[in-house]
Amino acid sequence: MTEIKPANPLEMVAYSLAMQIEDHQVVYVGTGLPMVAAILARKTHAPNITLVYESGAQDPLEGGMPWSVGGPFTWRKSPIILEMSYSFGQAYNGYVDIGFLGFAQIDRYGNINTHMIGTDLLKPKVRLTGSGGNNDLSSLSEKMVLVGIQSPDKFVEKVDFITSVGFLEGGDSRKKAGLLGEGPVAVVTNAGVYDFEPVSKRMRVKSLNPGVSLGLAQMATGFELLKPDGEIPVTPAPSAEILALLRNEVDPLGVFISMPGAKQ
Amino acid sequence: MTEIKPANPLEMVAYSLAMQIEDHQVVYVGTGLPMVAAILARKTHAPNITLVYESGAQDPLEGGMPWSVGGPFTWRKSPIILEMSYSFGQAYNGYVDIGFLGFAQIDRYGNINTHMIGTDLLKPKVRLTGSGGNNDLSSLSEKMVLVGIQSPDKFVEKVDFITSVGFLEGGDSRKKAGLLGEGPVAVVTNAGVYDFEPVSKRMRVKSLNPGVSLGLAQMATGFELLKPDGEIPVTPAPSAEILALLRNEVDPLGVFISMPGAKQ
Amino acid sequence: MSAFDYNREAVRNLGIDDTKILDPLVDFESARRAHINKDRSHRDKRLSLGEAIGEFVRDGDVLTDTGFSYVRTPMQAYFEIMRQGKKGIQMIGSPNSNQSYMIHFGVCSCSHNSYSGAEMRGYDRAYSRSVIEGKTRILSEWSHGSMAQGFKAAQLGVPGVFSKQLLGSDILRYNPYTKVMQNPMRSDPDPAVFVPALYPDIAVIHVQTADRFGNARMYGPPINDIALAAAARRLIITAEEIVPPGDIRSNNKGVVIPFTCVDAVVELPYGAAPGSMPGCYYWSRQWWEKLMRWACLSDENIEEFFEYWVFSSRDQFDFIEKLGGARWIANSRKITKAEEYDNEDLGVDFSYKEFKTLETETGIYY
Amino acid sequence: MSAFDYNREAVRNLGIDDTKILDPLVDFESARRAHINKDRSHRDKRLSLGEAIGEFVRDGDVLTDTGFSYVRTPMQAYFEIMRQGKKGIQMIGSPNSNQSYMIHFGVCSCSHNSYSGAEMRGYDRAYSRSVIEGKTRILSEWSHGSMAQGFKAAQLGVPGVFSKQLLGSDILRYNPYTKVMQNPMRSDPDPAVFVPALYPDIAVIHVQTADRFGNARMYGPPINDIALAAAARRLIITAEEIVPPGDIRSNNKGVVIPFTCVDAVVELPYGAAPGSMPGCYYWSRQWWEKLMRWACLSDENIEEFFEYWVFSSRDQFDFIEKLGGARWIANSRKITKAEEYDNEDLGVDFSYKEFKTLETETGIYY
Repeated sequence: MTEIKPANPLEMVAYSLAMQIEDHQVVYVGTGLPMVAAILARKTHAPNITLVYESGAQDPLEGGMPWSVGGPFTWRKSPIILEMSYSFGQAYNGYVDIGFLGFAQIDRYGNINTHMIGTDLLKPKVRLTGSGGNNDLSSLSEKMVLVGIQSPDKFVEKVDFITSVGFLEGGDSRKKAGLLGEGPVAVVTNAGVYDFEPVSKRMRVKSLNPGVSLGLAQMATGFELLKPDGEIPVTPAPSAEILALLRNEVDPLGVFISMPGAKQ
Repeated sequence: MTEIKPANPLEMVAYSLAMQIEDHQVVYVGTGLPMVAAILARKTHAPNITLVYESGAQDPLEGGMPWSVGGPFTWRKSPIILEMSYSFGQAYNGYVDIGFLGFAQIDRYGNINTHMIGTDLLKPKVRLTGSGGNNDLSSLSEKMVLVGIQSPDKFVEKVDFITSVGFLEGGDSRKKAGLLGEGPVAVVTNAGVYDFEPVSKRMRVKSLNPGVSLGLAQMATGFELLKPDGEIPVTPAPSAEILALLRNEVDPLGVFISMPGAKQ
Repeated sequence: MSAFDYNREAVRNLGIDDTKILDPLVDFESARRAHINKDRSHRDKRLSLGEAIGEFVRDGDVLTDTGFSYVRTPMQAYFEIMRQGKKGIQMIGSPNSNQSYMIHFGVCSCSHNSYSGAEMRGYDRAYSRSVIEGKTRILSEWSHGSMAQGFKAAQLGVPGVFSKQLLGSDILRYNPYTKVMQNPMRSDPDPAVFVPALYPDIAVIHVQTADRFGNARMYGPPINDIALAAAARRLIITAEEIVPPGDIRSNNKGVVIPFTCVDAVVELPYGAAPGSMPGCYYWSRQWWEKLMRWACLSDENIEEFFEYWVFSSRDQFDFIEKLGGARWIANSRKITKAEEYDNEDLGVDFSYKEFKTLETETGIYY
Repeated sequence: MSAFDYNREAVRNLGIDDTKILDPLVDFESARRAHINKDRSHRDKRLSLGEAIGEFVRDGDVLTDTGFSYVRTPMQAYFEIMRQGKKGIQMIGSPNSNQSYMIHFGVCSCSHNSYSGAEMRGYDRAYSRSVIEGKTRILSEWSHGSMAQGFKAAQLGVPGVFSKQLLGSDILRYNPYTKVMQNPMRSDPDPAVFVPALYPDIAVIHVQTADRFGNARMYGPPINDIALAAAARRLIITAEEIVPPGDIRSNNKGVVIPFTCVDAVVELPYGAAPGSMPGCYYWSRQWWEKLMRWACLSDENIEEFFEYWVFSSRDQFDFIEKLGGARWIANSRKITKAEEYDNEDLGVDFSYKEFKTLETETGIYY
């Protein structure tokens, strides 16, 4: 096998995300890196997963990277396409194992903001997309994995708007608010993988990506990261075979895994 | 045209019911005489009505008498078949003009019983079918027509069980209970056709069938019937042509329009 | 103490001492847990009818009547439940007509009703007798639409809905699950009925075609079955035919139940007989009229009727032979397709006569 | 005084002085009245696009975004709404992405949002600018699922549903229609969110085929459109093809909107372009990326972009010519069908490059 360029940070995110998926799971997939991860997982260690989408697409035949979560690759010869309300209904009813959610901001309890940057919804600094299916999956999924880019303005003390609840104020406050499921089980970023301390529900380092120190991760975070007991593991990096698959078959156009500026 | 036997009481009911239907209406049809009436109306003065059924069947091509409201004649080449919940939803949402309801007992306010004869639901004298879609249509229809056989044990002072609300306790009590639509606009029986006095909402004679006197109708009724101002009209009887149609094409097997005991 | 807040007047009117018996139908957490624990894999779920009923239908279950009384209803699965001697079942459905004879044989002992009967054939005398004699216990009364809303709420993934049905009626006084509330959207008085999401333990749904994973394609009125497939804790699909997965994928423009809901798939041609199966076969109308107009009239009759048709039949093929075998199959296919206007209907005779004895005289049960 | 009881905190947070502006979306009585008054007859409802928009879309309406942002979305109807200079529209949808450019041109002035953007193309800078500059007024925030529940509640015929979505989030603080309540079925604390049935004034739904009465058959993800068809006070169907009524009757195994809901039928081939239409044509991805990554960056760009594509196009045929005409049609049909696996996909090239100028360089807008 010829020399291959090591994984860039986005490829690391896609791979770490894919590793959150177990074979035979029903996986609720959003647009962007979750889509890359699910398709990678399906081509590697989890060939028998069932993909479902907020567009109502279900269990497509294997195909390329969809241009949109409503695109034909998400419902390619699907046995069934659900209406949107029923697509979230299946998460409520326990037919989905894991959901993936992106974010613009996140706090220590895994609460997520995709609404705005600023303090006034009527006059924000930047207006973002709003919830989409983000709030629904966070409210209903048995397990969810959060994915985003790590920096102090994204990993913040307090999110500007709680679009989706992670563990709210920690402890049992998520459950008390009436939400279903276990809440976020992992946060995957370009710096590493995080989980939540079982009692306080504060974000905790689980592993750091190759070349990322705890100090660096903390510097990229606007709140104090909890540390696990003992040595912090290094996040496993993808093999050359998997990288080749990722680059040549999963996202050959580099829509999601090319670093900004590096794309043709 | 040859001599033809005059309409029997059931044929009169079917014809009077059919006359409640106007062309181009959406008609919610139950089993039995309403089905006969709707099919007769379609073959005569109302060829462009749309039939809908609680089974979700909608707008069938013209065909024979269904053996059941779930039978293929109710969804013969239908453009769409609704799930049951949505079939009633269309009545809630104002997509149905008129519904037909049968009954085992009725009171002066058009409240209906299809549950039981007796005073204790847990130990009735006779247990009947229960509501089916009867309560739903009575709750949601813009207009409804009630149909049944008139006798003192069926037209009662107080029904043994209110399966479906007509005008409840009269006046504006139906509206106050939160129900939709105008309530019952007519009661069609083997003795005549009734409406409801606009303010008190008490049942009132509208017309009496040929050969039925007011005294006879009152004798068949367990409560006092209101009388209209002036002469009581005679319910129009079907023409020979319509009777022939009814007997030869609408219900050729005489499932509904043969008098009990008279059937082969 | 129960975690559920029932309508106390209805609980009292129904004479229910321990409301635990009411819990399974509205216990969302246990339904979600049951769904989460289902095997998600694309695996071959085919079992024989006996195996599927044996494994997934349990004494005391809340079982739903599916299809529409006798249209696409899993009659042969019900007959197997009877042959296996299941007991203490709570039966629910809109309609709920098939509980009647099951009550007589002790299979069903509790009723959640919106309708039990056979339309123009009059009320069901066997069911009436069972209620009067206390052979079944009424746990709740409904209308078709309000019960359908409860199933739909479950599929939709909501704890319940507000309904404008049932208001002012006595049904509310005999339904422990519902209560009258103010419409929260309105400032003027606007009563509405809260209807909770309903989660039966087990549904058996008969379809025209399914694949081995459980993706099930249906034709004709779906009634409540799409909702029930999502709601039920356990789901058995019986199908006229098992097709390759690619067939469902290539012909997916119809009603499909997703495989993720399904626990067992049973290849069961004639599984809805003697009921009607759209596109496949018509009712044996003589059978139904004999049931309603003769068998249901007395305990002796019902015993004789079901001994002949069910307990002395090993399976649906035995049953079909008694209906008239190959001739019945060809005739009933022609009649249903003519009525659906998928066969030429000119000259097709839809008439039939009431049937006198149990055994056939004409060689075919029309 | 309003008959509606809004979430006061949200009304305050949104700076709404007169809540009348919120009423149409939840005014069930007026929706029912509108539906009752529809002509029920099987009549030819065909109109030109200009006539249908002219008659049925009114200034100040609550208009829904249908399809899925740019999948089976009636783009060409939106463009006609812009050309006719409609004003003051409240736009709602899950997603609600097409409000963005309509706000810029003053067509839309109020937003009921669950999502506005174009997925991986980042947030919508034109929409963001419009919010900051106060060009649109936010009337309510939602999630996809909770808004979908509101539409579904309408179709189901219920005043509202309880939902387990939105709890604990700030969305509730900016949604005047929702409130947190106790689940009436439970005796232990179990918060739920009341979501009312939502009734938009007008929906335009684009489908593959419809008949002249309005029976409309759809293929691909229905999203919320089945519910919206039942809910909207007025409904325009635009269709790639008008087929004889018998075609819908004979090929009814798919999603169909009943003619009773429909006010106008418009024969509109390429009505979803430059979006994707399942079975018919693919997105012009270059168009969308040019919109999101260039046009939305400034007011000048968006003016130039829509002047070229919309205001100087008389109809969808002018538009298609600019995309590349017959070559675009053939290519985009091949790509969508290959992706759907209804055409051979081996060797099909799904790649495309970002597009530099407004006019085509390669003769086709991929």
